Amino acid sequence: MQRIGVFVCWCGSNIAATVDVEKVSQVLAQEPGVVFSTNYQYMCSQAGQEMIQESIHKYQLTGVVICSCSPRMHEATFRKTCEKAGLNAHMVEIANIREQCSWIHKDMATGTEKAVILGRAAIAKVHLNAPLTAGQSPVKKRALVIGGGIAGIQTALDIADAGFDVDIVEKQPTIGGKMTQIDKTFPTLDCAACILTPKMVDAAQHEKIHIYSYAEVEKVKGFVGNFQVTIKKKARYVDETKCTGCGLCTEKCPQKKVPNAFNLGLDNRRAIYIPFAQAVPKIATIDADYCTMLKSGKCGVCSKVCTAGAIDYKQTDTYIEEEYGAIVVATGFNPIKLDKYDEFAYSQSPDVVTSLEFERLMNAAGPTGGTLLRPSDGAHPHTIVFVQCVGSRCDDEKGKPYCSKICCMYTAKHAMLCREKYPDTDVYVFYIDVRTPGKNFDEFYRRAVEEYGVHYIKGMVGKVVPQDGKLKVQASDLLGGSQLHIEADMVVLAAAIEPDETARPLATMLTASMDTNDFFTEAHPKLRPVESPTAGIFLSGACQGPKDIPETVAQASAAAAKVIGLLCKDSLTCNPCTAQPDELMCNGCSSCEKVCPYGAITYADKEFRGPNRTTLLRRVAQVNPAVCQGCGACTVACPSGAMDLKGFSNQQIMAEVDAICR
Amino acid sequence: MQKRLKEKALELLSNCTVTRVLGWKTGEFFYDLTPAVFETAEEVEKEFVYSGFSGANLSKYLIQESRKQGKVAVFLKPCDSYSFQQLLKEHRILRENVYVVGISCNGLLDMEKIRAQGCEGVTAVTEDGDTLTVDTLYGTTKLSRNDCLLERCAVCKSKKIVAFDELIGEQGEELESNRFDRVAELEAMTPEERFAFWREELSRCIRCNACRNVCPACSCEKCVFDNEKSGVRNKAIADSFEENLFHIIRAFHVAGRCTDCGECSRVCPQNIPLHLLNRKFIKDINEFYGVYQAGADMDTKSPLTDFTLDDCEPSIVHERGGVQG
Amino acid sequence: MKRIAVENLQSLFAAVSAKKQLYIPADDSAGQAKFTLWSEGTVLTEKLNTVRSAKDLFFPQVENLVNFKVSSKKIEILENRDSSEPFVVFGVRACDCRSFDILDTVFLSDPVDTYYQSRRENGLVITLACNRPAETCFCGVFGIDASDPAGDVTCWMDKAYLYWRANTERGQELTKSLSVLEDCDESSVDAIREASKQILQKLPLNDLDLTDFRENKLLDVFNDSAWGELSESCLGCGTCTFVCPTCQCYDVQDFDNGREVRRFRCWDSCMYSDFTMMAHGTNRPTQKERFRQRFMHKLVYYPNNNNGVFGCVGCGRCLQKCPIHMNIVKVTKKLKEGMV
Amino acid sequence: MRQDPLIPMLGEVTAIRTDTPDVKTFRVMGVDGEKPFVHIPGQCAMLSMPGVGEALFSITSSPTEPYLDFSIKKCGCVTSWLHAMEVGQQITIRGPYGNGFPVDTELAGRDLLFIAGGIGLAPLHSVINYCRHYRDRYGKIDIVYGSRSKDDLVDFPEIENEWCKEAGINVHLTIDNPQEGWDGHVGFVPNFVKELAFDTNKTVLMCGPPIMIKFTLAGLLELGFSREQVYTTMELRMKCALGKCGRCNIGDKYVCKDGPVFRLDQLDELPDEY
Amino acid sequence: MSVTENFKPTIVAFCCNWCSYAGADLSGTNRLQYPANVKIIRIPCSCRLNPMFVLRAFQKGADGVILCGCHPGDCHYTTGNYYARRRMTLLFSLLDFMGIERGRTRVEWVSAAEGAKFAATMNEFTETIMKLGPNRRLEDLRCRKD
Repeated sequence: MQRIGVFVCWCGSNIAATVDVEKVSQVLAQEPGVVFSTNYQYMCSQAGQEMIQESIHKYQLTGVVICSCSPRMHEATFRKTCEKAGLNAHMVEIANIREQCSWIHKDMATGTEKAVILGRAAIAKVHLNAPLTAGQSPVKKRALVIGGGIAGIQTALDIADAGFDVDIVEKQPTIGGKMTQIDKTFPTLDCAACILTPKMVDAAQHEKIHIYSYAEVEKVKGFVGNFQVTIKKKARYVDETKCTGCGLCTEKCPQKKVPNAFNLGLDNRRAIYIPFAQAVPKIATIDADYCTMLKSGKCGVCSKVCTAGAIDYKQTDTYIEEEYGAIVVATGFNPIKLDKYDEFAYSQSPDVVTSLEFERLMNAAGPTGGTLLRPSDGAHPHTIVFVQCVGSRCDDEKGKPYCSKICCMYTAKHAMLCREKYPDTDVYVFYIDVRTPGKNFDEFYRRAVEEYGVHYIKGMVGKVVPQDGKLKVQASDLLGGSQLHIEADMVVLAAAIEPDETARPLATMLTASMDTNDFFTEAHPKLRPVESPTAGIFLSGACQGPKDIPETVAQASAAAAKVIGLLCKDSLTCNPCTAQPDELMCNGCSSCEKVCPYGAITYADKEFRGPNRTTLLRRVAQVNPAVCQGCGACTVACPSGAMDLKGFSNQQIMAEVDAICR
Repeated sequence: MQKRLKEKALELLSNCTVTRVLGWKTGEFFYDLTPAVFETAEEVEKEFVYSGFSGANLSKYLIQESRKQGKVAVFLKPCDSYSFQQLLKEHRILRENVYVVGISCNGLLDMEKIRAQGCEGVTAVTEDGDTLTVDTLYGTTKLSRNDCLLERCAVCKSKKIVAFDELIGEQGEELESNRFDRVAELEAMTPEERFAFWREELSRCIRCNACRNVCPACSCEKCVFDNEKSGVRNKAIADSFEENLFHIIRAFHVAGRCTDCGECSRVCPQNIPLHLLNRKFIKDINEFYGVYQAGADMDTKSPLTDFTLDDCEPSIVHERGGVQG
Repeated sequence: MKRIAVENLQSLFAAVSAKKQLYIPADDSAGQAKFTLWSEGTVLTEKLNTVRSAKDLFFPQVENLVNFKVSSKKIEILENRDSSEPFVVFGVRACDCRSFDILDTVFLSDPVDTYYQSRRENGLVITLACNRPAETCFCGVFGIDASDPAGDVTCWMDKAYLYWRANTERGQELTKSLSVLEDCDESSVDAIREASKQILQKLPLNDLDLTDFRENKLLDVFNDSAWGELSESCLGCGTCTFVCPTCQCYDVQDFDNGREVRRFRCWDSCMYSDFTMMAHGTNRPTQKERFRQRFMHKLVYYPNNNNGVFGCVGCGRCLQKCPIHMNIVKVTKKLKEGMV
Repeated sequence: MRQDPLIPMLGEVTAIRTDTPDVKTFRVMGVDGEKPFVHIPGQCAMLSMPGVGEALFSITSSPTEPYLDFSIKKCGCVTSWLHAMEVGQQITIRGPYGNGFPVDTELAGRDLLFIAGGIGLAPLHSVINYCRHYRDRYGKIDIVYGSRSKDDLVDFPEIENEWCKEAGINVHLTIDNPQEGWDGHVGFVPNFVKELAFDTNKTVLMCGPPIMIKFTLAGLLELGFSREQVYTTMELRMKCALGKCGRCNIGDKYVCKDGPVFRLDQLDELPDEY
Repeated sequence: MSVTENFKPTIVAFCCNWCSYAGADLSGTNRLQYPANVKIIRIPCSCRLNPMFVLRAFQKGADGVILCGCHPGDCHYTTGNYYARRRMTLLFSLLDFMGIERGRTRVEWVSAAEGAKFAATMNEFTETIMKLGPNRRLEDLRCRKD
């Protein structure tokens, strides 16, 4: 029989307002095994924790039940507290009487009754708790960064600077990501390439960083400290070790009609290409969808012109297996597709462009060489209408429910740049709200309005109709209370951003959770924003939620700091709540082995004592506690109940059931 | 058949292929055969019997027998061979210590069914094609053989012997079986009717554990219901709930592993149609996850240790229609 | 002696039932006979005997003993005895009727089991002579006359009449209160008995002779080498023990519903692997020892303690129901082979 | 209501003494403060905690004492529970059960040799103190008691301070292995008994682990004792303790009713199934 | 369907630690109400739910049992909920086959972000159980609170 102490927390008035904490501690004092029961204002406070520790000594407690907030909040805190007082951390159970009781019930009687029942369940469980000690597992001192945008680069650089090996896996032929496509950056208006490309070069030259460009993560096994990752290097038909990046092939290639993805299809490139001049690595890649040699076996021009002999039409996808201690997800974002937004005539007129396309049209390295020209006729636009929140903050199926966060600022930037470069243009911005929380952001926006004379109109654009080379924009001015009709030369749509499409399958591989919008979920929204709930998986940049460059870089460095913290350790404390087979009951049937997602279960032939001094050789399951993550799939697959889960044993769960149903 | 089996047993013993033969042993009457291990030719000559009453599935005995010294020969009927292979798949039988003689089968007889047709004090049964001549203390009756088959034989799913070293008789085929008809009939009832049906059936349970102990899938080293530590040990039928619990959990534990050998129903002293619970699982598995026959091969994953990304949701049970009870 | 026309049986049952609860063997949904609480429409089975023996009515499979309420350090003992009311059981066969004598020696010997005792006192046994015994019957081996069973009342039946003879005071009392019965001559059943005896003599197991078991030493029987072979295919289920009219081993268990602890007793089987399990093991580790215990008990231990009376009544249930058809007849015959 | 023998009475644990790391001695009184019942040395009682289980234990205290003591070794479910409880806990008790030692008949006037190993002292303890109480009814008393170590000797203070000091009682203690602070005999009980070479006119009461009994008995026979002179007590799985539940039989004898005390010549006639 | 007056159902909700337990916490954080009849038991993963626990809950007096886990594909342990899905589908189907009311058992996938869904599910489930009334078909009479 355990000697159990019960500690009921008021959580200020968070619990005490709807739960009679005094009564709860009194009633629970009557439960079998409870030798001490009390309540206190803030159990998690220094004083509260000391009270628990003193009680452990004074009453020789063997088990502790804390009725407080969610165990997701303070379980670790209280476990540490008790451990310091000499009690095993796993002799502590939390009854969640805040999130799952006081906060959802308004009536004191109801709340109190439920709190008592939850407390009883915790007491019933503690009765069956056993001290658990965690094992240790080694940490592979190498990190993987998935995604080579600014987030990935920054994370990789920071980790590498701390002295750890980092691999970057980038699906494009070059690292750099979205930022390479951007012209200027808000609110400083410095050139994106000027600040990004040096970092790309740093990454490429860093002795601790290895870049797998044009590559994807194929398979992930293992767990924190010990991930085994298979990386697929897609065939680029160019030998990376030989290509000098001279670019001759990209000039000589006869296949000229390939939409240039880097410029979002606003112009064409060759079938063999280097995405842009500062690409890292600067290696040509053959676009297999367009290369006539690969498609029909006729051509071979690039091969002929390449003096380095780097062209290899027979190249195939190759697979690399590597072990990592930590994985950083930096898969970034994309603007949403606008094919569902017919009202803005995006697919009808080339002069209706997305902001990112507009970015390319303004960029000196873009299709127009930096001169703003209408895509339809190359004419200089005089009236430009910017539409905000296209697909953001949307209730319907077409768009996204969230705010894309960066559009207000880049639209202000675009509007400002237009007016600066081409003062003769009329610039209208239709917005729902202008959101500018950020250092120097609001000032930036006000400059656009006040200094640059951008027409900011609170209202919605209802329709854009291409007519006679113009775009007729119908809109409402909510403040003016009028309908507006504007004849525009260009319409720029601030498309919502969404996570990259590779994120979802990647999340499945990593067993990292995602929200309904496919953004990766952080371990805690406030306190652990750069970690995934899955140990060893970290989040960097827009894959976790919309963010601008400074935020992205900040998060990237934060993620790096977390990774460094992990890789600094020689070994990790394993999850002590692992599966454990009772060999005497094990049938050796392999059911558990088949459902284990970690391959933690193996079999051994062992000798057992049979009746009448005989020995029996039997096949029995063995669990590797360093690999077992404690999901419990095996415990249910096991027909004889030989497999049980420490910390969540059959008996413990049933005791909770019994206590609740009592 | 009896003669061929006996000869085979003698041959295997005399040429030292095996040291023991697992078969059926003669009883007091013509029908009360007991599974037995024969070690000598003399025993085989004297006591080995194969007849329409050799219903007992011998595969489960191999868990113990295959771990003893020397090789053991076993006679397996088609449905027994499924149980055997399933046990092999679960590493319960050491294959190298077993010599399997597969025997073709044309259905086995059920003494309970013969008695139920009004035959009291039965002293002999002679088979003549489709007719059975039943001699009793009170006279002689003729019965149709089909009416006296074990339930599992009346709805035979397969005449194929899936694992063997040697065959006696013809290899058979998997059959189109109407074994799910009764399950479907129950499914078509209202929940109230189904509840009443099972209450009536299970209330007869005396928790003798015969179903469990005969079941080749219930071969746990220690059953959860016998295990004090499991927290669900239950020995008595102290409440109707415990009857339900025992049979639900037993069916669940063998789901995906039960080959539908029908032994549970054959041995139930209270004639509870326990096979219906297992068959319900098999029918559901077939419908939800694709046709699966436990023991049919060595490789296919059992449906409960497998999944697909687009498996149906549990709510399918609610959605399948029918009136809510 | 009394009688009643077979077509009026229901009115007899109704009349008995009006006074006390009445159990008669009736068919269950699986078509097997079972002692069933009679109510309008319950029909007497055609089957020779019930699957579960009549012991159920006196020693039910599960019964509540007592409740406890436990709170911190205090325990309260609460009455939770299943009430026992007067009842009549009709249609008990000679074998089952004899089994009561055997159960009595166990339960009514000091210290008396009051649960059993009150049911015995409350239960009035009406036996029914066997007309069509089965091939598995061997009650004759134990000196039981199936054509003239004991009980408070003995009945015989032919196609036309049920004949009724009160044997005890209680039986007579009941008889007096039943106006549906009409008087008849004692000799009315002679023909039935004679026909029945003819069959009984022909039963294939009649020749079973158990005298060797009385003459051989306990240890010799115990150490017989045949036990291993006999028990090798035993499944270790409890079918034989649960259908047996004389098996009376029980277990006492506690059930905690969270508010109180209910102590109940239930049948147990010496065939079960955990029957004698203790913290450090069991003294009957394999099925051989458990199997041997059951038959030694019936054939040697019980007779040793009870003037040579065997703990078997030859009802034949285990012969019919054992999943692997191992039974007391096979055991005795095999053991006799090794006896001198 | 007729009180059934299966229905226990309430008792309260009034004292708990820790004897060894895994043995505690519990004093059980009726809730009225009286001794629950009178017993014969060697008899047992069923102790139970509702919901945990019921188990049979030898009564350690002498009938001459106004209380019931039970020395209990922690080994299973019920015993673990008992070991975890505190003074003031109510439990249930029923008994006394079994035949007990024939203290007033066959043992009367005899020289007695008690041989105990480990927790096996528990049933003999009752007899020893009974004999001490009626000292004039018995001849010489020798006690051989052994355990794994000094710390495993049950109730060592009483042995040391009372038994050892009493005239006419010879206590021979031994432990399995040498230990600091132990100047007594070291070695196993069977050898010790042989070394002590007792007169064969004694009646032997023996209790301990089966292996000890087996070898000690061999030694005694070697010394010239006959099996009729040796008594031992048995322990098997029990549920009812009334000779009805059918569990604890050795052959045709029920340990709970016909035992637990058997003379060795009686045991010889029973199957070796214990 | 008759509703017993003053029927206070007991509902046991097994929630996986990673998604649904967090979802339940979120509904608390957002002060979304659901009936106090619902008591949550935390399990590491939906695949930890042994059918035995479901039956145990009914035995001891639960009127409804619901399992909440991560959405398929989001399992913290990759595959746990897929196994849970099959197991529960088959278990529920068998219970239905035995005439136990379908509404008494349910599986719902609730992510850590779906506090609102958690509360809504519990409200709905409690309502269903209220309509079904006390569990009488899978109860243990010895546990009935009368």
